[in-house]
Amino acid sequence: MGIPAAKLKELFLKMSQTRHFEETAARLFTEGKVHGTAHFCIGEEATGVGVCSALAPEDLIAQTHRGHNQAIGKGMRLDRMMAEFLGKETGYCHGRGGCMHIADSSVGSLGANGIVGGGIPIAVGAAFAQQYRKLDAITVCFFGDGATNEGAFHEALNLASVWKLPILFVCVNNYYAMSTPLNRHMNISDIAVRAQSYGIRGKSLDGNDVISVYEATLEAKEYVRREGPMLLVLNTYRYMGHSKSDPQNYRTKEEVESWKKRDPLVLFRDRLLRDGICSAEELDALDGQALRDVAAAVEYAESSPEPRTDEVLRDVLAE
Amino acid sequence: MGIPAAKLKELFLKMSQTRHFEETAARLFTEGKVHGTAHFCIGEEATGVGVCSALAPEDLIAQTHRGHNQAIGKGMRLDRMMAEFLGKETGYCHGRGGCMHIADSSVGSLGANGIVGGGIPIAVGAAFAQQYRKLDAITVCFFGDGATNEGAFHEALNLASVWKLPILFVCVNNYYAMSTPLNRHMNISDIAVRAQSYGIRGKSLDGNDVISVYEATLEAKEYVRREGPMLLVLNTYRYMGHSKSDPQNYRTKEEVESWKKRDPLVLFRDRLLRDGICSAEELDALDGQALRDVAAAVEYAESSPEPRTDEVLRDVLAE
Amino acid sequence: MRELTYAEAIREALSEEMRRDDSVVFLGEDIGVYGGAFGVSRGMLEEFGPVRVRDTPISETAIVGCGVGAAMSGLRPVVEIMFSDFVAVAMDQIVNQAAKARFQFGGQFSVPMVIRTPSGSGTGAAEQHSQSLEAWFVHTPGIKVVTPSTPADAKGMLTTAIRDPNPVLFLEQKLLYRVKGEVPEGEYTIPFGKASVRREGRDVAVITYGRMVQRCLEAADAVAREGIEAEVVDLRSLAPLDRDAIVASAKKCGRVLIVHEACTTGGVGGEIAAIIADSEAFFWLDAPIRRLGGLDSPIPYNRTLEDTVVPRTAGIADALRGLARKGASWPRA
Amino acid sequence: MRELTYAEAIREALSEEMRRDDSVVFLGEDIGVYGGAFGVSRGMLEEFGPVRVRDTPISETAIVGCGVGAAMSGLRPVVEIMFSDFVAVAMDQIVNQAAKARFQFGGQFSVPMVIRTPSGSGTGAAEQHSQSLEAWFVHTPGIKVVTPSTPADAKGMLTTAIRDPNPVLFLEQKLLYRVKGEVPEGEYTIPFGKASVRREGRDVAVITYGRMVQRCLEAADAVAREGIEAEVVDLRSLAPLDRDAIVASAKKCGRVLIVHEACTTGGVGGEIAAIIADSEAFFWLDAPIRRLGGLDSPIPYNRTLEDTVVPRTAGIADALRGLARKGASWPRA
Ligand SMILES: Cc1ncc(C[n+]2csc(CCOP(=O)(O)OP(=O)(O)O)c2C)c(N)n1
Ligand SMILES: Cc1ncc(C[n+]2csc(CCOP(=O)(O)OP(=O)(O)O)c2C)c(N)n1
Ligand SMILES: [Mg+2]
Ligand SMILES: [Mg+2]
Repeated sequence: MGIPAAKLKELFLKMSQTRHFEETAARLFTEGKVHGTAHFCIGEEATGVGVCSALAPEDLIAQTHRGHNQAIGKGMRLDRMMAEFLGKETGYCHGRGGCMHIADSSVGSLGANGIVGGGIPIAVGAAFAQQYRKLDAITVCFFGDGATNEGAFHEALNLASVWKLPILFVCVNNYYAMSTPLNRHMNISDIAVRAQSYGIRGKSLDGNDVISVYEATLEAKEYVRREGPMLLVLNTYRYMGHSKSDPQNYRTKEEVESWKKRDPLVLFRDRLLRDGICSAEELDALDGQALRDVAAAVEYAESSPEPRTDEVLRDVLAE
Repeated sequence: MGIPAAKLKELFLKMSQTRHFEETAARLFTEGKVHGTAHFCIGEEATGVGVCSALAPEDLIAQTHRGHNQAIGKGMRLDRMMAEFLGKETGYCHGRGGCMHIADSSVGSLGANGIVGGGIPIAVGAAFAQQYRKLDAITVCFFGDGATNEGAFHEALNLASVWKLPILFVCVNNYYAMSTPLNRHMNISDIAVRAQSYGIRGKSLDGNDVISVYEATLEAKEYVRREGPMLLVLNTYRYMGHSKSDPQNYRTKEEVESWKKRDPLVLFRDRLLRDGICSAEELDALDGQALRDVAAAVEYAESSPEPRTDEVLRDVLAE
Repeated sequence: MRELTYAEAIREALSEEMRRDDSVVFLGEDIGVYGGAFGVSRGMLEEFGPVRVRDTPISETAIVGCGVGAAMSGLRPVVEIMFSDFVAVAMDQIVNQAAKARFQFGGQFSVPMVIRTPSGSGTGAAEQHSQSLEAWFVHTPGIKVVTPSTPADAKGMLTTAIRDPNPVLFLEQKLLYRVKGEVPEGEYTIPFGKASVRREGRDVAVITYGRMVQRCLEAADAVAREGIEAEVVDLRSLAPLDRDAIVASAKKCGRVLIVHEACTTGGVGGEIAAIIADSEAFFWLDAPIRRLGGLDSPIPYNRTLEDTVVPRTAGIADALRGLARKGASWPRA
Repeated sequence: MRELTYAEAIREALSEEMRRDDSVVFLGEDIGVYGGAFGVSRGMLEEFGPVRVRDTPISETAIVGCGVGAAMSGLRPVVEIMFSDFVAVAMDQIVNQAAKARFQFGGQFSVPMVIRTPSGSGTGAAEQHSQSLEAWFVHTPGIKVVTPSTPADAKGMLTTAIRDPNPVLFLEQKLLYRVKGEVPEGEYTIPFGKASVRREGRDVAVITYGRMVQRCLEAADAVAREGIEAEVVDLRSLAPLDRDAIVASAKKCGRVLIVHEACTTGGVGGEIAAIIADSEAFFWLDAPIRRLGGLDSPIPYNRTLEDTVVPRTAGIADALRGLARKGASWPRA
């Protein structure tokens, strides 16, 4: 493992931040402080954090509706994320988008999308601009297992392949599209097979192991820059319901529990301890910092002003 | 070759009818007798005729914009086809659809589609109805190489696979989507590879050899009935322009000529003579019959009445 | 009479039709064990089984297209699109296929398909999950468009929709799902193209539909205390549209307010205004025809902003007052 | 001044912008060696090369989506959709993505993308290749809609569209491609939202756009011989819409005829009628506001039927006569 210790700690911190951010957000829901919906990625932290931490600031990402890990991985600020979640003017989208549309152009996030698969062609366009401008940067496009059944996925991967664009397609496979298990929404078990339809490379790996995700991304990035698109499938699991109103009657508690035994944070913690990278105290300190960061974000968000109603039409059109 | 002689003659007759039908239609264009457009399949006769002649009357087909061979293969009447081409009331669609929307519910044609890929999900729906009704029949869905880049293709094949529907997907690969050659609209050379994304069987074959097309369809039909969807790719070539207004500046004359050396009608004629199934006289007689059939169709069409303008709204809605 | 919620009324209509006619099948994302994103089909998988209540992959084009093909083959599919915003993903199948199949094939096929989908804002689901898109389809020959505003209408009109030989876009009003109302037991149909006068009045004709009916009634009550008697006409279906009811009410009142949730510009309100302005009611108008639609804006996430962009009861009442005010009309004379 | 066809004028605008600004790229099906289905881009591949003039696979969703992403990343993509009917295939990318990206991300991105596409009937291409779908987009906040009716407008408005920081749907009038007209040399822009009075008159205001402008002018000439002076207002862009010009002309003439090719019901004509009926012009109206749009029908293949479903010069002239006839108004008084 040639990853510098500082990077490993960054990964751990971001994963902890993601977990605490979402646990806190879920609590705010229960407390009735949020109007709207949210999709939590608890259990999947290693995917977005692992991938995005391997990217350069100038690389771009297109996020999903379940993308707090992607956002935090790419370096978005917790306070402005939380403010957006609460619909505040200080939020990334000035309260217009909520967490389904979180974006931060300053760190290279093209935003999350509420239309399943809708962001994939857009990411292809961003990669096209990178190629056209002869930039060294790449675009990473996230989507779920369910999204690979949308026509947009197919068209976008084909176009990216024909034009040899510098884009890494990352499928976060949590084995469910809402209530529908993978084996009832497609007839293959390895989503990476779909790469073959476009003549591009496909690869599946354990999405709960942040180190392999990080390393695979580093490698994929070089590949994509040289050779064009690639499809990376990260197998993982979501612990919480699909969204706030999910009865979760489509899976068993045992299934959820069995995945929790391979919790990405616990796995990573054990590994860091085992390899002697961090002491338990150091990891606890990082976790404590994550908790404090989230608490500060909540405070920032709660004390932030509401958007002004007389400015509601502000960004319908650019001047 | 266990195909009965009568069936072989039927194949030859239908292929000749297709060729003469289109040559005549093209002439009517030049004579200014047609307002609109048409897409001719000359050079591809073996595909639609070979496939559809292997089907039972109760099997269904969904046609493409380039589907006169499919229509004639399935048993549509030349006279009503020609009348539709001329926009007459006696045409299959009473002059409402033209040849891009030709359909004949009485022989199991669900109609041609003007939207590339648009007919594929519809065919899946027809196969769903067959499965739901526990019918023995199957649905055959035609589309071109270019159409496999539409999202509709992807979604439809996946759905058909998940539901194990009795549908045979037939890709008529003529190596061009309008002016764009296959290798510039996808990054794979064998379209049958795309079957793997859906966990279904895929197979490519020479689409100019009507006997292999016919036999492959018979076999595929049994497979599809038992196992669910399959993708059959028929490699062929169109001689004429994409539509009436094609400058054909995207390919060389030599390329066209080289394909003409493997003309499906000539190949088949040679084979029938070589195998002693028919004499040259018999084949000439069949060809003569095809010519007369087309002439009669033109006469029928030309002497047919125009639709009445006061009935134009007749089929906007069913009562 | 017993009361049901709007969601229960829809479930009842669909279940009754499925019991009555086994050519009715039900397709959509997460409609089975999950019961649909809004719980409309809860329990239906248990009753009808997975062959007739079919979960689909996330493939709106294929879902609607499958409905079209099944309908052309004699089934009566009811297709659920999880949010009406996603009709955009299936637009080709709805507009170029379902709505045109009959016409372009010269009447050889009909497409008895219902697309059920929740429409409208108010849940904090933001830009891509909150639109009111009915105007697109009112402008599409070959498809009917229905917007029931009560549980009883939802039931009766869904039954009508399922039995109709044409494609029907059945726009469920998301914020009404939990609203209760009296609903007759057993099967019944409510015809399309027949508006319902929800409140009689003589001063201002309020032409509206869907979730705005309730707000218009509230506003009418508010201004009634000030002596303004508004008549509230609920269109119920937008295609066909009850031209006669619109014209009659406009003629009777001489002043017209049109209210809908969808963005004002290009909305169905324009069609209604145009019908009135080109009818004999024109000669009876005492004031300009007023439209009060949503602002020309996507629906924002923040609750207050979201509330700002659609007509509210107070705003409707104000518009009624403005219209009824004497002297507002005929400065020319 | 030299004359160009409408198609040539479009090519000239696009070429000039590509020369001026290398962030302008051009994507679409068969736009390269083929020159586009209507020959609009003939010769452009030769000048600009395959990096900037990009043939795409048949993937409308990906094409438009690629345009959105490229625009969000600072390019100025011009995307061609071969027939405007195919916007239905890319509807999600146009409506849910392009038109909403700026708003939903709080102004962080803009989407300076132009979607060029041929609109309308008249070529015998039938139901799925002949629609006039502008009304859908006029009802979509966040996107502009342009319908130039002359070569000079086509050039100037395409230049404006390419320089606009917002998505613009540029609806080319298929039947005008070969029509010639004077076109200034060199770059120039024509602002959106400014109608042009193509003919002055005082008896009837004819509000129209796109290909119908020509027919309205012909009809106006025909009735002029009978002493009816029609004013013909060409809206040029539909979003933004020149409200002032509409109201001024209606007020001046007191009688209004609205003409468009798109189906009447739910068309842009409703919006125009509603604007007039809710404006000060209302008080100056001497007759009901008449709309003459296409029949509420898909476009049939047969030439005579096809001609039947859209407004013709003779029909427009008849409507003008009907409107201008004395006694047509105010039976109430
Ligand atoms: C076009 C569209 N269809 C349906 C939905 C509703 N929806 C939101 S998320 C989701 C499941 C997505 O599954 P997947 O892609 O696997 O992502 P996950 O939620 O598992 O992270 C669905 C059906 C949507 N937002 N957009
Ligand atoms: C959605 C859509 N996009 C584009 C077109 C225009 N178009 C008609 S046929 C065609 C080429 C189709 O290629 P392919 O599928 O290979 O069929 P072929 O014409 O070669 O038989 C195109 C681009 C269309 N009709 N529909
Ligand atoms: Mg998933
Ligand atoms: Mg082809």
